Amino acid sequence: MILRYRIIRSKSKNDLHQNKANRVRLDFVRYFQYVKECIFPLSANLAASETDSLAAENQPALLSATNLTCIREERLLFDQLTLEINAGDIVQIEGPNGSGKTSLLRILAGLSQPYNGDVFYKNQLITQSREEFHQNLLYLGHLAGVKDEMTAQENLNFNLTLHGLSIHSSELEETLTLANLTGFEDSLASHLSAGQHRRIALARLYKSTADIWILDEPFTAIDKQGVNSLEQLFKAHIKQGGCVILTTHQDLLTFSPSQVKKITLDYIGE
Amino acid sequence: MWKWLHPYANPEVSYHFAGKILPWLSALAALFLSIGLIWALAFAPADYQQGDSFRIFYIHVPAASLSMGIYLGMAIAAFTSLVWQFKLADASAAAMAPVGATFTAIALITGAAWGKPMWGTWWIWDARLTSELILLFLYLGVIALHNAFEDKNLAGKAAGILTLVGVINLPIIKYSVEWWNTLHQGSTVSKLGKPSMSVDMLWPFVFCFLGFIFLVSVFICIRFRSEILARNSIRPWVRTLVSEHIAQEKTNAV
Amino acid sequence: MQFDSFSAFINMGGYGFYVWLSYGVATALLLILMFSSVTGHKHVIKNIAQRKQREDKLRQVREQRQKQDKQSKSTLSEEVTE
Amino acid sequence: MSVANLSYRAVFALVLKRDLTIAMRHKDDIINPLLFFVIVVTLFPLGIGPEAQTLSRIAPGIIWVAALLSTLLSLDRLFKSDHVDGSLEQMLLSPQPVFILVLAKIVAHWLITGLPLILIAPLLAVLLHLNEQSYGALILTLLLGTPVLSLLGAIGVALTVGIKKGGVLLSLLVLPLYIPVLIFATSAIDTAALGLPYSGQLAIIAALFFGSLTLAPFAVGAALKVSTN
Repeated sequence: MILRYRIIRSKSKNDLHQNKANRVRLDFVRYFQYVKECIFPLSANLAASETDSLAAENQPALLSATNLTCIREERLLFDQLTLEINAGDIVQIEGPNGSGKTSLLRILAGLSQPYNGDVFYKNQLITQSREEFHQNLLYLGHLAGVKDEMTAQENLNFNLTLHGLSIHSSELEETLTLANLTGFEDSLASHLSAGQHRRIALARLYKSTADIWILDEPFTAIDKQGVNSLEQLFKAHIKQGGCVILTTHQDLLTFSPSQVKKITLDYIGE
Repeated sequence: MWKWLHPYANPEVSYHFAGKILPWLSALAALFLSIGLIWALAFAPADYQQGDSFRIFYIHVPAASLSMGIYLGMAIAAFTSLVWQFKLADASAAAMAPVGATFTAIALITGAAWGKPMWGTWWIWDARLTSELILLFLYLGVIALHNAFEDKNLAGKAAGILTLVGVINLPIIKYSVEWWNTLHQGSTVSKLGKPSMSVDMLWPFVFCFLGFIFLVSVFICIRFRSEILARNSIRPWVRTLVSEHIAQEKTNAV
Repeated sequence: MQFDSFSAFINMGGYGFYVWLSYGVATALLLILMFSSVTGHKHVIKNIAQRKQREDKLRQVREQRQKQDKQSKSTLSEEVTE
Repeated sequence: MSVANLSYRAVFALVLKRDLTIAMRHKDDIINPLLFFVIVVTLFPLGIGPEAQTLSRIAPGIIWVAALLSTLLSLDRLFKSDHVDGSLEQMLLSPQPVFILVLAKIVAHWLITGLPLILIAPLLAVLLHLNEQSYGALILTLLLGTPVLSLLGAIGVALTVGIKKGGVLLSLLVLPLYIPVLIFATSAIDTAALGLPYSGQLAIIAALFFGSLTLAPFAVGAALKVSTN
């Protein structure tokens, strides 16, 4: 794992050097060829995933961004970032603290406006197709969006209904059971722990019909078992043609490294 | 239709353009103001009713109308920036706010100083003075909002929304204050009304007014330039400009 | 000239205090605005210069780190070939 | 489970119900501004003197200024807690129109703070010896005027919700915008005390109400997008 991480890092560093425009690109084909040459000269597994990603290119990318530039407090976080995320991708955004991971996720979700550049959902500007995009987007930020004054069940119900999913109370309880919140359905969120707070927010994932999941540090305060079941959930979501974009400081354990695409943000001002 | 505007939408071009017209504007402001003010103070005839106190008129009225005009300009800039995402408009709105606030303050203070000999009291809840006071509050709100945000772009957007809300409210406030004033003051007629001016009073007024307009443009140009620099601080052209500037200062110091 | 003498000019027909107060305050406020605008401009330039210095320093640190990374990478690839 | 496009009314009801539920579980948010209103009003007779004539002369002004201040005090909770725990982001990211969400929140705020104020105002009017003919005008102006306060105030809160010390700034932004309501409302009450018709002033307040009802939610939506940026 560490080995792979380093090589990808230096690869993207090379890119930074070669390309004055400083594109951190997600050029999957080139990326896989590089990895192939470096470590796995003959790997059937990789070849298969390569054709997968090639096939996906025929469809419009689920989420794409062109020339994103982000400035925060007069600091340039990234410049001319172009990326393309297809159905079936799981993308991990990494970089040191303050490198703009959260900013990138917020821009992709349409919460923040970039200084420059555009974000597209299926080749349509997200600002123009706001309603359709938001129907197909699930974003969970640092803050869970869980009200202390409401019970777990009320919170989940509100969050789902607001996003256009009507659900029966029996199903609500089922979902909360899936999220390992059995017995806490009717307790106020203020009485629950940080991890349980997070679980209430994450419970939405089990019922989500959105294609795009954007998750900012979803595993914070979640126990090992919870992380595992979340990863299973991601797998199922990807299989159904969705995509997951996330930041996390731990590596995804149940995914083989080749499945996870990485974007490294590590910009140094010119 | 807007193609001719395109080069000025570039911050670098506008920065240098503002720098180029700055000396001309300053010269014009100095010329018009010196002629206008000397004429107003020494040569214009005294008003037959108000005597020489009328000479306050030559700064009070330009300041008052400019304070409203600048707010309107700010609102137009805010509108263009919010609707067309025109970043330079933000910078110009930010440049205008303190200038407008200063002119509002001048209008208020000169109004009070004019009111004392006329009404016998420094402050009277006259409709015009009251709405000028509220205008000052609106300006201070915009400035405070600008300062409250760390990020200049966000500050510009937030202040832009507030400016637009303010500009919709301003006529309502003005109308309500006038209405309130007539209701409570009954027969007291505002004495700050414009008297019928003779020609030898009008000319110095015109000179003063034009001079103040040029002066306002000078202020806005200076502040606009610093706003552009602050908003584009990561751009290479700003970097080279700044390092040249610093180098020049060092040689000057030596 | 409306006034016979300089003292009459200062006196302004009895309204001298108010007239000169208005003109004085207006001039003072405009001077303050001018001062703040000009120093504001200089302040912005100084700030940018400072930030530039800080970023230069940061870049140096990063470049050093990158060099170290390269070294460790070459040792790593040796390990792989082994 | 089904994916359904909620009707605007359903979205409105959903958010309104949520905000009211939260308020009911946090009763001090309702009671504190109300207590503030009562205390400010009772301070005036202590400061000015108990003469009935003076008090009844200034009663409309006192009640209205106290109403402005207590609205201002309660405004902070309109978006602040939602911003702090991230549910504001989630609302902005929902496929529902921001206009409806914002309007529902403002209506909830008015029901929580404006309505109790109107209910308690006649009681305070008694303490201030308000002219008997003015009670109708007092209630009507409060009924039409306090929603305007909530609507205009929401713009200010939306602009300052992301700022750490937004409370003081809020009053600077919002109070000048409240002036027309204050002027017309107090004048309506004064006119009523003279036994004259005050429908003119009421019509103007109603115009302010409908104007801000249609325009303010848009401004609030835009401001929230800036604040959550």
